[in-house]
Amino acid sequence: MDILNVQLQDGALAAAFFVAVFVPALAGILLGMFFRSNRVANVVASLCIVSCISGASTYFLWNAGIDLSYTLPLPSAAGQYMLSIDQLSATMISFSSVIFMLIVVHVVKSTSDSGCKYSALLNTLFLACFSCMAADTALVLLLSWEMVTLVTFLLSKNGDNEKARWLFFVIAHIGGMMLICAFVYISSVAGTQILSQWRDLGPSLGDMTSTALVLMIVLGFGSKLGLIPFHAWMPNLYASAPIHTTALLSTVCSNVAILVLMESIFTYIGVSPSMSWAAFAIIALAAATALWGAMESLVQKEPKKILAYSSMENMALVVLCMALGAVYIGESPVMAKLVLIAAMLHTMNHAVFKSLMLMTIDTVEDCTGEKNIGNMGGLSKTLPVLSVVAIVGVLSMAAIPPTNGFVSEWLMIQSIMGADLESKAMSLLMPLALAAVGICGMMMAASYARLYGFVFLGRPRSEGMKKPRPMKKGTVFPMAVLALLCLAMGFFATVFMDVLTSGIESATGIPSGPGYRSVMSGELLPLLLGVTVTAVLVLLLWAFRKEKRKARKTRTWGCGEKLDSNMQYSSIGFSQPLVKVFHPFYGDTSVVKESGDKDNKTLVMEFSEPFVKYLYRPVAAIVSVLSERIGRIQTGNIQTYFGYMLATLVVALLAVRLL
Amino acid sequence: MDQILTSNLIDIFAVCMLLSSVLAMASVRMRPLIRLFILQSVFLTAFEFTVAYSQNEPEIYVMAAMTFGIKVLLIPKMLQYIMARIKVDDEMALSVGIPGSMLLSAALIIFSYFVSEPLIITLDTAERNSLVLSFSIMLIGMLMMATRRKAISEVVGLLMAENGLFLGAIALSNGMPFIVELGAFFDVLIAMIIIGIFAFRINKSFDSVDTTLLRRLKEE
Amino acid sequence: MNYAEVAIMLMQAAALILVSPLVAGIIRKFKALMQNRVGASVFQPYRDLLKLFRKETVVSENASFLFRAIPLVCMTSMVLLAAMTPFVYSGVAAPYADVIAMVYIFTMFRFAMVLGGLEGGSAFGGMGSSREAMMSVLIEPALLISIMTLSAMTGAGFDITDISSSIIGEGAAAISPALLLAGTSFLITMVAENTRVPFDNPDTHLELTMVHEGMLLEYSGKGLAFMEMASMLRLTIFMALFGTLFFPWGTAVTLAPLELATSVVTIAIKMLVIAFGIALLESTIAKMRVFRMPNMLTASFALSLMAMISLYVL
Amino acid sequence: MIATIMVLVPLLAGVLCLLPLGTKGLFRISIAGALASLATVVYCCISPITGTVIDTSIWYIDSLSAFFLLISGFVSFVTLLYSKDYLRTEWEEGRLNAKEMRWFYLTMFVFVSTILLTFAVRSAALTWIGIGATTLVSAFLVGMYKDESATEAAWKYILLCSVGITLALFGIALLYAASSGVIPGDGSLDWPALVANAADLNPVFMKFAAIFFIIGLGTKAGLAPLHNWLPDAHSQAPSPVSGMMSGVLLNCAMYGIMRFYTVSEIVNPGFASNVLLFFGISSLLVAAAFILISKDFKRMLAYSSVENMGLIAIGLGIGTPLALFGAMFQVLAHSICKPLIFFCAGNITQIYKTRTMSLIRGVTEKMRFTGFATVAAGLAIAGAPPFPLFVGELLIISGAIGAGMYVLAGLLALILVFVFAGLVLNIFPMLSGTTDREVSEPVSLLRKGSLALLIVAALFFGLFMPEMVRDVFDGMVLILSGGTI
Repeated sequence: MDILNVQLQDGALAAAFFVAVFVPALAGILLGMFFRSNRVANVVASLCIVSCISGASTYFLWNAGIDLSYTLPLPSAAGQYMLSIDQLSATMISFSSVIFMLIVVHVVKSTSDSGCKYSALLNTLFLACFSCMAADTALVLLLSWEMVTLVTFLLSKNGDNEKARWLFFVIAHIGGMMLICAFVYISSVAGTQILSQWRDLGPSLGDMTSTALVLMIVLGFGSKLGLIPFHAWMPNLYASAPIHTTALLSTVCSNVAILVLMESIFTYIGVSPSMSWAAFAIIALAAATALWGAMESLVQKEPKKILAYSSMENMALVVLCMALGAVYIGESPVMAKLVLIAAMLHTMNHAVFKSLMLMTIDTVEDCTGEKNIGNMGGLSKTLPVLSVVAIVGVLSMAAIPPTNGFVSEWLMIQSIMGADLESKAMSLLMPLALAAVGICGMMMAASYARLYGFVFLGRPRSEGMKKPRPMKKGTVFPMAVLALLCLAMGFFATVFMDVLTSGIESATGIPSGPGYRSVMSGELLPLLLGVTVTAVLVLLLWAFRKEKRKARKTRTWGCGEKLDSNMQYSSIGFSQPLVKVFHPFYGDTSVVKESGDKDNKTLVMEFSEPFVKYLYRPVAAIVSVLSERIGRIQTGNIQTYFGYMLATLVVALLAVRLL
Repeated sequence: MDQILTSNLIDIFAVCMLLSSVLAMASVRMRPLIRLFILQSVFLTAFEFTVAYSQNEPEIYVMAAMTFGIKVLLIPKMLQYIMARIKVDDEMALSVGIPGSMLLSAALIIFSYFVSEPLIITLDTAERNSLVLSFSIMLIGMLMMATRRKAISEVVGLLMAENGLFLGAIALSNGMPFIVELGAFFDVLIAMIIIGIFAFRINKSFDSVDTTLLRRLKEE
Repeated sequence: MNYAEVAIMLMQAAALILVSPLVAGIIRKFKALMQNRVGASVFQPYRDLLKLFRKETVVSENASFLFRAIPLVCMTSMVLLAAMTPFVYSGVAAPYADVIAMVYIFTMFRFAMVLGGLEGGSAFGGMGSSREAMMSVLIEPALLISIMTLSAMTGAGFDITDISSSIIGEGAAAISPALLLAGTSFLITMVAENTRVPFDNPDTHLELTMVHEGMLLEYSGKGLAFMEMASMLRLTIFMALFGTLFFPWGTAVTLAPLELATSVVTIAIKMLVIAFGIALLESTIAKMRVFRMPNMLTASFALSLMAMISLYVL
Repeated sequence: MIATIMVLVPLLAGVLCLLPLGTKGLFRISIAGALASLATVVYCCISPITGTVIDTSIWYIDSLSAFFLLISGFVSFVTLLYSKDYLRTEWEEGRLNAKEMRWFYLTMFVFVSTILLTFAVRSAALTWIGIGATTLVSAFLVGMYKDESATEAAWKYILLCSVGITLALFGIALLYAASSGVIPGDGSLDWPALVANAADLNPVFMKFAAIFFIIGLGTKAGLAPLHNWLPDAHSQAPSPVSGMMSGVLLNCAMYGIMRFYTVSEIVNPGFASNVLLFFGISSLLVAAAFILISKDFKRMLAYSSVENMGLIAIGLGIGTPLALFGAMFQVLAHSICKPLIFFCAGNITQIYKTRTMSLIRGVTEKMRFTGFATVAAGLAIAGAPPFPLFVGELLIISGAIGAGMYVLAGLLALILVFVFAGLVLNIFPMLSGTTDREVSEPVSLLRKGSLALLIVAALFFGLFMPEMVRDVFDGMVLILSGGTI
């Protein structure tokens, strides 16, 4: 590597890298805007893949010791355009670029008529995410964060889903406004706009304000990650938006949000013991979000909505770990480092298995035309390849040992329990956090079992399921790669943990002690566990392989009855016991619907989304009543307008005279 | 005529102007309204004439002549021509009854005394106490626009407010620089012409000049 | 990772696998005696398993590729767990001593069973899986927290060997409220996890009551044998865990032959006592209604949570 | 001398329009006139923008007035480009006859010249006369369509603004009274002279002058409780006119307030800014409410102009250099984005023949380019990132935070979110969905060119601010805070 440094001056290589990232995407955008044919759409998408590949090489370039920073000569009205990449953002950038690339490959392969506009917007989204992660001035961070929201809004156009898109855009903008106020305040106190110069501004900001700022930043990013008050947009948008937008939104955009959230809390503001009550508040909020997400995902009728609530739950767990990190950093920094590693690793794992599952569900809907999980089922016989890929995704989501989901959940529990804190109140936190993670983990496992069981197993419940269209050739490739990635990250998790450890050490300033290994109490390495599980499985398979007679195929046992398709258990039936257990939270009502002739009635369980009912609707009602009342001042009669002018003049003169 | 007489005359003319605008508020018909406006403009000209004489400022003479020419002769002629063409009925629709507008005018006069009190202390021109009167004439003019429903009465309200303004300008600093006065006059004149044109249009499309009919543009 | 310990670990795994059908037989024998009937011989489970191994596998037409994999996955997870549980000798080879991994392997077993239930597409399998999912949401956290209480109590991190050896080391002082609460919660979880009487009747095939049996309904031949063996093994592992973690006195801490002998005797007595307890429970209490179960399970979850909180509060 | 040419060229073009040429000749003259006036404005403003002030007889052009002149020149040029095809369609569909079109171009060119006059003159009185003249001329433009609602809108526009102008005149009388003792001769109302020896003007007079001046010109600038004429005038006027009015006419009144603000801040600091803050916040509140409930497309855009003027008033009200920079950038951003959205609205309402938003659906499907332009324009006025209004709002909020007014910054952020939600809620449903009307895209290249030109300008200023432009803004902030270059 040193030959490289000698010949090419550092700056030139960095500039070459940034050109490799930005130029193909920009070319793609221009092409996409002016042409409309499908061929051009593929060209634009491949340009996007080129910039994703150069994005993926970020970590290796960083490792080679090249200082990746660049300042655009042309400044903007509100500051400079500066990019610089440190180790943690390099890891996240290259990882997210790989995920982005796989999703774009799926776009090219699956949708035939996606059109140039869509691919052009994909390029813009990649650039926005890249510059958000690599931002070095508050302006670039805020601008690219809002651009990510804007492009996701434009990308989510699918038929007439205006309401869902609007709700997403407004909530994300509320979050954006919070971030603007927070970062503008910090840059006014820090005196400089350059983010890399912001180091532990907590003391200079003062205790109260730094806590308030941390809360604002968490809620600002929370609007995109789906923390409790802001999660109302997720299920509708996930269900109605095109699948690749949802995949990008839940994976790449969440990676961006988590990375910048981590850097803002731990690097820019720095955590001080005075922030403990704020950390408690965030832990409570994250735990509530995780529990709510887990509970809601059990009763959803559309697979995409199940995945929406699962994203919400996973991201809530990550925010929970970060808040725990903030609590631990005071007493046991080593354990705080492990919690943060667990959080970042879980974000990366979540990106992998969520995009895999979203692609699978999209292929299911594409091939069978069915949207409701109630009439799905039996796909494993008709689409075996898809169900193999799906089972890997489901296993890693449900945190079953050999896969990557297990590794990050295992790390999380270790770090939650590991810290030895003096103050009793704080250590009370650990059992509660453990209980939350435990319950959410198991509920999500039940929900994923329901998802897989009622989509792939059992008998087909509708015509579309019996004879699905064959999968488009080539769409399996990105899914297979993601499945392998799930398993690889399960087996070789230590590689990723090493990279993340040094990244977090540099970002959070925790003294760089020995690697993560000393931090983890047990020596059980994920690799060892994975290998043992597979070894025992293969051993058993081999030991009992010889079959005396060929297996006989018969009908499923139905006590002699000939079972037809709707004598199976239904998906809502599966979660009905759990709904009965958690009834007070669900607020579910069972409604008897008469359809057509008198005698056949159907019992339908309806779930009210309490946040929408008790929070969003009253706010909307108040706003419309208020604006109705203000609306009355425009009466249309010119006399009243003169009256307003006279009144204003009189009031103003009075004010001058008295003040 | 020595100093005391001129200052008394100035105050008398200013008070008469206020009186005429209060009477205008009390009038019920359109024709007397215009006659009162002419009366007020005459008093304004006389006021300017005496000020010009006492301060022997040549410019104010020209201003007096122009006020007389435009405000006493030309604009009333125009208003009557419009009234004749539109054949508007003489009834003046009041949205606030006579007693109500009287009370409001009195309140406005007291209010302008209270408000302009700091101004008067610092003023040094002879006609400073007519500043209060100019304030009240302006406010009453605006009150008329706010409470009368007929388009013509609104225009007259505006003109009376402008008379108050010119009175104020002279009271403040013996009149503004000449080109400003000139500009103001022309501005008033053109405004009247354009308002007249649009009054014709309103009458043609609504076949009445009652502005309450102009109610279509509002937030449903 | 010294090889003596690995050898001991494999021997213990083999011992556990061989002993588990015997334990099941003994429980059935106790129940028979309590209901004053003679009952099948203690070794009857062995004969059943051998018979199943020889029988022909019948596969439903809706079954997918998972049908063959699930029995194997269940058996693998239980064999792995058998290796990781201290049975006679409390030391488990270093890398495999992780407690949290054990809990997650339990989840792996249960996840496979639930998917297996949904496989055939029959109402019984669906009902079994749905009830199993409901129960697992409440059992799993209780199990996790009770074991975590031990690791927090002894401060030994997540290494199972350290936990049992430090409790043995503390002797009588270890009997603290935390240990008692965690122990009771663990017992309730054991009975619930292995679907014994108050939660589900293992001996009957009456459709409405089956939770565990419902999921096995579709399997036959070698698959059914694996799953039956895995369930029996699970019960024995739970007993071994209780014996060596919550009531560890008597388990061998070093590899001295005398200690190993005494620990064999003590673990045998402990398992007999637990077996008798289960048999007593099954013949005296009737099966609980399905929707009364959550109260019992939340009680166990609350117990384990209080156990851990008591550690910090007292 | 060059300034007089600048003002006279549009007048000349207006007169030329009266020649009895056919409509083709009329259009050709209008484009030529637009080019000529743009060229003269640019030529005249080159030197003052870089700092050397033009200080001849009645003209006084420093970087602040040059900035406004350039904006008005550019916007009127684009408007004239756009209105060529707009009028041709109106003429073909019989809503305007040839005579009215000729009359339209005459009043438009006179309108442009009065605006240029207002920015370029030295004395406050002449600025007042210029503003009065723009009102009278634009009244005809508002009342162009002879139907009832256009007449009503023009009637209200004239009357309310004449009252405003009268109050402003009294403000000038008070200003003159305050400055006549201090500054001898007839230069006593010149802005530079006023700023030079503002210190010893009489503070009591200046307070009253501020009240009358800000209320008078506030009516013209559309600041709340006095804004009632604005939605009617902008919704009834033809779209090029409403684009021109909200893009440039409101700037005239704001320019008058800014000049007065500079003088008043020196005499009694903090008084005028508090008044402006009050008006700014009330405009934001009123505009946010109306945007949420309005059903008519152009009325909603008019209320968004009220909101932007409120923001500029708040920027002035805060008073710190950063806030002033934010206010001036907001002026530039608003003057580019507002005409853009009005022209898109013009295309849509002209083709769909309705202004009610709920009846308009499927714009991107039927009119591809206008759909794309409306997406860009909608995002621009809502304040979404790549466009300048986002940066303007960012600067004003940071100005508020920098000046320690955290409650104000919080309030601003909250109201801007509601405005954002209202605009997106109303505009984007129109673009998606399908419609069964047989609607076709206006094909004229000039119309598309003008829209594209505005989008490129908006994107450029949204993302970049070259050093040279930054110096212009710094010069203006210096002028506004009382210094002279």
